[in-house]
Amino acid sequence: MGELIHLTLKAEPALPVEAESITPDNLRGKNEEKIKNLPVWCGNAQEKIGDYFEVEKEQSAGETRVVLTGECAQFKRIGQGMSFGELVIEGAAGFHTGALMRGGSLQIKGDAADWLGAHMEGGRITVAGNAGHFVGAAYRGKTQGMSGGMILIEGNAGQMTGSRMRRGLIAVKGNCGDALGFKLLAGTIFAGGRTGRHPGANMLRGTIILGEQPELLSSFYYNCTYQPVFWNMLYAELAGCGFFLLPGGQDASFKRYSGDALNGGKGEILVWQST
Amino acid sequence: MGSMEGILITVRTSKQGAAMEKGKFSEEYRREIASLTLNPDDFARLQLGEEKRALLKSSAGEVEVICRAAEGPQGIFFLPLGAVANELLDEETHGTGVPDFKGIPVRIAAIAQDKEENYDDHS
Amino acid sequence: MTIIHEDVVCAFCGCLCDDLKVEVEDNKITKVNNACAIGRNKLMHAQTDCTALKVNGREAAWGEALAEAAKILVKAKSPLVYGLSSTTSEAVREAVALTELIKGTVDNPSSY
Amino acid sequence: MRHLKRYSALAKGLYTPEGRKDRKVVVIDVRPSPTSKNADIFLQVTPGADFEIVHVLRLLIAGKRLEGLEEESLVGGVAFRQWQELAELMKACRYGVVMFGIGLTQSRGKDLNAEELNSLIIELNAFTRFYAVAMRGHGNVNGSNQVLAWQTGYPLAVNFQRGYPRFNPGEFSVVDMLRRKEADAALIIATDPSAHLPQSAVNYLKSIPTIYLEPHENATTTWANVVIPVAPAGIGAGGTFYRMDNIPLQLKKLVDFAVPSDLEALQGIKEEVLRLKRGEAAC
Amino acid sequence: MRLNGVEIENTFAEAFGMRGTRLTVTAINETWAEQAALAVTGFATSVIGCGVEAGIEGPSGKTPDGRAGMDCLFFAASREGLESTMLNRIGQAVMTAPTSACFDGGLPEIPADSDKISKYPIGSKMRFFGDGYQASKIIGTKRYWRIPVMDGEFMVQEEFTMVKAIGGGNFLIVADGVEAALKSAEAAVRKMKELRGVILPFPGGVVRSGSKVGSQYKFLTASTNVFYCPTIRGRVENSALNAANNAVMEIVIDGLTEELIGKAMAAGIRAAVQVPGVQKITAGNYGGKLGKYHFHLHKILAGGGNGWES
Amino acid sequence: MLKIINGQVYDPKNGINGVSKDLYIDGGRFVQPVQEAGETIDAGGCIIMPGGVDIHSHIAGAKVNSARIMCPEDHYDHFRAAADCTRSGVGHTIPTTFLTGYEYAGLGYTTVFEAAVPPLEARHAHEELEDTPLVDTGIYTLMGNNTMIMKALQEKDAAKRRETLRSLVSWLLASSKGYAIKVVNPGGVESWKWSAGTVDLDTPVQPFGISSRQILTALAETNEDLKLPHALHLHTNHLGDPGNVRTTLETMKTLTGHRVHFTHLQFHSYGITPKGGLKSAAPEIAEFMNAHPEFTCDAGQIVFGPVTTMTADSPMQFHLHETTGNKWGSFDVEMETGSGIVPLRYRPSVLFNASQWCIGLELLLLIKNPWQIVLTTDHPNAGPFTAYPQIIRLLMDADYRNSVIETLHPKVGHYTHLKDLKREYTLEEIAIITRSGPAKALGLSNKGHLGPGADGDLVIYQPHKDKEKMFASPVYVIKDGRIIVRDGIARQSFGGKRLVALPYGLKDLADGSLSQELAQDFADYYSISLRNFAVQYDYLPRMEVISCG
Repeated sequence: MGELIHLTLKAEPALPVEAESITPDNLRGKNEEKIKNLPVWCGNAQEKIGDYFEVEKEQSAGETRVVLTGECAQFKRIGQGMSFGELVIEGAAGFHTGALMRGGSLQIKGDAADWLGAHMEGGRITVAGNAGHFVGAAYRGKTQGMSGGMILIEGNAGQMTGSRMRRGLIAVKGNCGDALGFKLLAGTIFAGGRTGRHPGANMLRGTIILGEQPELLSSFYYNCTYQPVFWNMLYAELAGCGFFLLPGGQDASFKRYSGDALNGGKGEILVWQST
Repeated sequence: MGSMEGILITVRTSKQGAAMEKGKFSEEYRREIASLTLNPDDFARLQLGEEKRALLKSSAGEVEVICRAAEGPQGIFFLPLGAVANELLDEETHGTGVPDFKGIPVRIAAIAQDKEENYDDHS
Repeated sequence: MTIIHEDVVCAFCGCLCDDLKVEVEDNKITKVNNACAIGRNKLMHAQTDCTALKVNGREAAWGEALAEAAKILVKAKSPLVYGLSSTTSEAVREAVALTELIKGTVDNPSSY
Repeated sequence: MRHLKRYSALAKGLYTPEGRKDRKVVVIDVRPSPTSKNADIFLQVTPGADFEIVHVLRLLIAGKRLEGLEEESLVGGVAFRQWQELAELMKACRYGVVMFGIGLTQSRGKDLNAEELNSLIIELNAFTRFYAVAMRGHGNVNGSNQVLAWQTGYPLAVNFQRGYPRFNPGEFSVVDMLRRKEADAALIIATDPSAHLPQSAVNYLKSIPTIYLEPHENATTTWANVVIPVAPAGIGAGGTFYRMDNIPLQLKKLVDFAVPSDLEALQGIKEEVLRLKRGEAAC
Repeated sequence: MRLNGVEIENTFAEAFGMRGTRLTVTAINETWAEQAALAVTGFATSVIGCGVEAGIEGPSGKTPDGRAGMDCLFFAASREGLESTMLNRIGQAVMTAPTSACFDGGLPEIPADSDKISKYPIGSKMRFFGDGYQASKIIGTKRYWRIPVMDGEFMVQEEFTMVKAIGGGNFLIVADGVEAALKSAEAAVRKMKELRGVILPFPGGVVRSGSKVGSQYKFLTASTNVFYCPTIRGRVENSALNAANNAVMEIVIDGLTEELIGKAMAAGIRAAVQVPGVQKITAGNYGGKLGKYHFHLHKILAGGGNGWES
Repeated sequence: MLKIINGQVYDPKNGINGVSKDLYIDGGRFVQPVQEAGETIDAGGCIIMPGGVDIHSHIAGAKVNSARIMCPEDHYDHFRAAADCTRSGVGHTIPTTFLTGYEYAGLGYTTVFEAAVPPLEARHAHEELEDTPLVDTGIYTLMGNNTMIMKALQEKDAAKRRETLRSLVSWLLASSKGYAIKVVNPGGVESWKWSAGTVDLDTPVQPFGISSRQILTALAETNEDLKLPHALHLHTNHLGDPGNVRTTLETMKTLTGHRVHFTHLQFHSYGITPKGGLKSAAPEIAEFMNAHPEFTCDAGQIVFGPVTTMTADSPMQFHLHETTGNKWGSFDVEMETGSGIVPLRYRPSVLFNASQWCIGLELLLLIKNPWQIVLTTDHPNAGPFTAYPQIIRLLMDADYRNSVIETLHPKVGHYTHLKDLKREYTLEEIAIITRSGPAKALGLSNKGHLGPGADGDLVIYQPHKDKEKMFASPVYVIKDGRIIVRDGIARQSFGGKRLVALPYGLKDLADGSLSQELAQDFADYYSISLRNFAVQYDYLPRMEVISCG
């Protein structure tokens, strides 16, 4: 027997609110009163979920499902560390949403701010709008960012998308900012649109797939144009999630570059060839 | 009256620093932070009036500057960091904390004579 | 009476040239040697253009300013303490202690 | 401004008795300057290419092939051949120092440009001794970093809202806090925001209660809610400053000011805050 | 009992535990997928001489890479045996085939939490052929290895699934002559091939050299099944044939589960008895001493039209 | 006036070994029993020891702070919020200053020495120590690669040379407000600045052609001439290199008869296998130490887990960066020394690390006289000081020790001897290696014991079978007669004393000066003015000057 928990935003707060208490893990099995009393932080004041949200709960089939209604751009850290269940944010989401996430599904119907899915370990995040900077990246000083799971973004993403990622998949249908996949350790990043400066700089391993030809650093060596078999699989995998990559689908050809030569050159950048 | 597009770089100048220490309301400081340095060819192309005043516009705002020519690359303009340059800066830091202080796309246009007069009226 | 300070450290920039010679006459800096133009100006003009103690635009007393400052900071949920690029580390230490006390955010111009 | 004479290009050292003659000076800048005119080599680059330039130098130092570059290809507006020469020069020198200014971190690429430069310096040390020094503008901005680091663990952008230090430039840094309107009061010490920050950030500051500790009249003193005049450090108040290379020096008070030092003003505010908090606790 | 007038002997087929696995071999088109499948399943009739028994199940429904593919099943006597033979076969017969890729075909027939299922490494061992240029890629939850080859990349899954399966299900068709016996066997094979999860490892699905345990030669552990050889019927004591029986064909079945083998045998027998000239259906066993699995012909046929539904 | 009654007292210096004894503190010091009433703590059933003394730790100054800036990842998951009387802090291996003070106090340590400070950056170290509460502190002044010292050593006339060194070292100590002479890889750091490779004892080092052996013998002699309270504090050449036992023993032979403290000796007790691998040479080193009571040492015991290595030994740090690929910071302190920083992690499954771990414990178990060896982790190089209780358990409990050996790389037994050692430390011996011994080695007559006149620092422990638990959470920690920790929580926070040595021959700390020739060198080659060099008294508001002689 599962639960369906509705959190309805009363009014957008003027200052950001840190709400890492909002995860299916944490709300499961609690009654409305208990949920309302869970702590959130607004600036230096410890407050409660109930100060910002109406809480309604009903029994349902399936896993725990938490639905937030309202523009939550001022709410940081929602879904941080969640490990199961479903968390749906009907509007925008603030910083660090889904950071350190370990499992389950997190859906954002609006835009997501910076550090979406930072250090994520598992599960799936989908964003209907745009995402900010440092999607799936590593916090400063840490050498490994996202280490598993999947982040799917319908819109654009900012700078340093997937930087220092260790494992997992980030797919952005739109454009990405500078330093996409900076110091990528492994894993897969897809960007369908334009990308900013020096994608893949200092990458060690892993794959960056681009829909448009970028200007590459001279530490990326052109190899050949071909149809990688794994692309078909990736395409099918994401199509299975309702996320369709480039037109032309599975039959796409790519230019393959190896790099970054400064870090062993084991990584690859694949650039889609439209014809 | 000429106009052109270019890249703005905000800088710190020793003259600005010295003037600043005399007071930020001093004429010297106020004039220095509104002084745009540009390449002599660009300078000529702008066909500036006697006061050498021009309007500088970025996506964030627009300001009046006083132009002076100096050796340097074409299409790149230099303006000391201060209250004038600040009007042209966007707050976006791309998550780094640092706004784009350098390399801002701008459009510069010489200020027409009548506008200069208006300016004088106001000041 | 003239006092000559030798090996004065210039506080203007990160070079901290420490060989300045500063002459002070009746508590007024009258001469600066060895400094660069900015450093010299900083010292020569340090005692001019001083600002007044003001609360909401009008001149006020020290105690009133402190009370108003404290009131603002205690009331704030997200106070920002910022600057600290041209003051002593002793003052920075105190600023951090204050920030901790009011549970605020502290930053300096090196973030941009 | 006395950097060249006292510390770098011209200074005579134990191992460089001839000063300038014993050194090779290379200037990389977007336009000529008095410094570049006195350099042995001046490379006039196009703005915003810092990362690519350093990356190319790293590849050259590492002896890697550079895709698509020939002698006359331009990298950052300068012929590749010249970068090759520079790389050789750096590798062959006995002791090298890169002095970089905020131009590096305020241009496109920002902190990554500095990270890339660090990588270059580290890699050069496989061949010779090489260091990088960040040229710090304000007198004690390094001291501010140092104190924050030993008290909070982080040099800047530190948030205490949860009772302990947290760090995240881009989130807790001043421009971002103001841009996203995340501060509801400000205390500004020894810095003029009106001279440094984007105008819209200044405009937001104007909309929240602001306390300002500053010796001199400036644009900010005209609007701050509380203006506390203070004695300028190193002139009217003594204390410690950290040079850009981490050498701390004690500054002496030279003249008396009728106003307190920053330290005293902050102590005063802290006492008052404590009194208010105790009052709160008593209620 | 009798089926279509043919006697079904009241006996059982004796089968053994084996390890089974399924590959999905894909390529740019059906031709090359089939070429790869033929090669990888080639010369794999009996564990006795080949180390593995294999067969092509047929075209894959949906392949991981969306290309044309063939599913193949392999059965070996032990975990180690299967692992080493698969490594050899995929390396020599799939990787070498133009445009091919090789995936774990999965075992949907077995509940995922069954303790009969285990994983074994393939890609993680084959990757070394890439001489340091290999790369892995995780898609979904699975890891694949990409080995550079002359036409692009050979992609092979890191781990494959194996199951404790069954080999040696069988039945024998006793007929009045070679023609009837073969026709009958062909009919059975056609029917049985419609089923997934089982293979008939012998040529065309039929074996004419049935064997028995032991030999009069010390160096041989198995020898021809003298009891069913018509040409020496007169000389062999206890021959299983009578004077009217002139030819026997055997169909051997390996399958992922007992149920699948039973089903396949029933379907095969029902088809076999339709051919005129078939005199008897029987099965091979060793008195129940050697194999763990016993498929009683009457029992598997008793389930009505479909055989194994009882 | 504070009275602690009924405790079982371990005060090795005064020959008290587990005897029930009442203690009296007045005016911050232990006093003779008195009648007058005051606060009384009943320590019945508990064990009492003097406050701990850390003889070698890196807790303050330029390189520690640079490491804090370099490694924010060290801090994120280790934090402490501000409380009524305590400041907040972060950091695991490189905690912030306040946290450093609270954590030391929490373990019952009341005195800590920062082990490597270049004179030019001494002001920084003192500023940080001002923010390190609840512990008395001091700094060691780096001299082993100082250009002026090397120049002074060029003097051919032995008497003149000796005199120049006396005044130069006095001046360096007094200027930096240091407590002891610290030598790190003598000559090696300067050599590295020239990209000239590693140095052995007799390698002439640029620019003056002076060798490590010359630097060492001269400074050991000067140390005695100045009657400094502590021995020459020495980090020998070739730290961390397999086979360095040759250099260490040669250094020991060279300095035989002098008072020398060999620091983090574990890193210097390495034999070498025919293939160039690491094996333990702890028995040889221990044998030498056992025969030379004039030497003391500290362990530098490895702790598995993350560490941040930092040392003035810049060449060694560069080597570490090259072998690990971890991030690296390096600093050149003009005219004086250098330093380097590399974060890393010691793993029990790595043979080299496992052997290092064994070698440290072997030294602790093979050096017979506990007064000659001090428990340290060379914090944060070999491990954080917060691991001291764990190491105490390893020393006191052989079964536990053997159970940990089982978890190490299986081949560690081929290269080390630890599993053959049966010795278990007694509580008295622990008291010696953690407080009384270091206090004695440091020449601190008011520290490390509970006799009348000693500083009123003591720790009350609840006995526990698990010695790690016992030493990790004292019931009371008392400093200067004030209860600073009760049940693991800091009850008050105040600054400790700064311990400074006044070299023999100086009237006061301002008395020293440079010779005219060296003053000219200073003016020519230092980037600051001589007048701005010496650390002003403002930085040591609670200074305690230890006079020598």
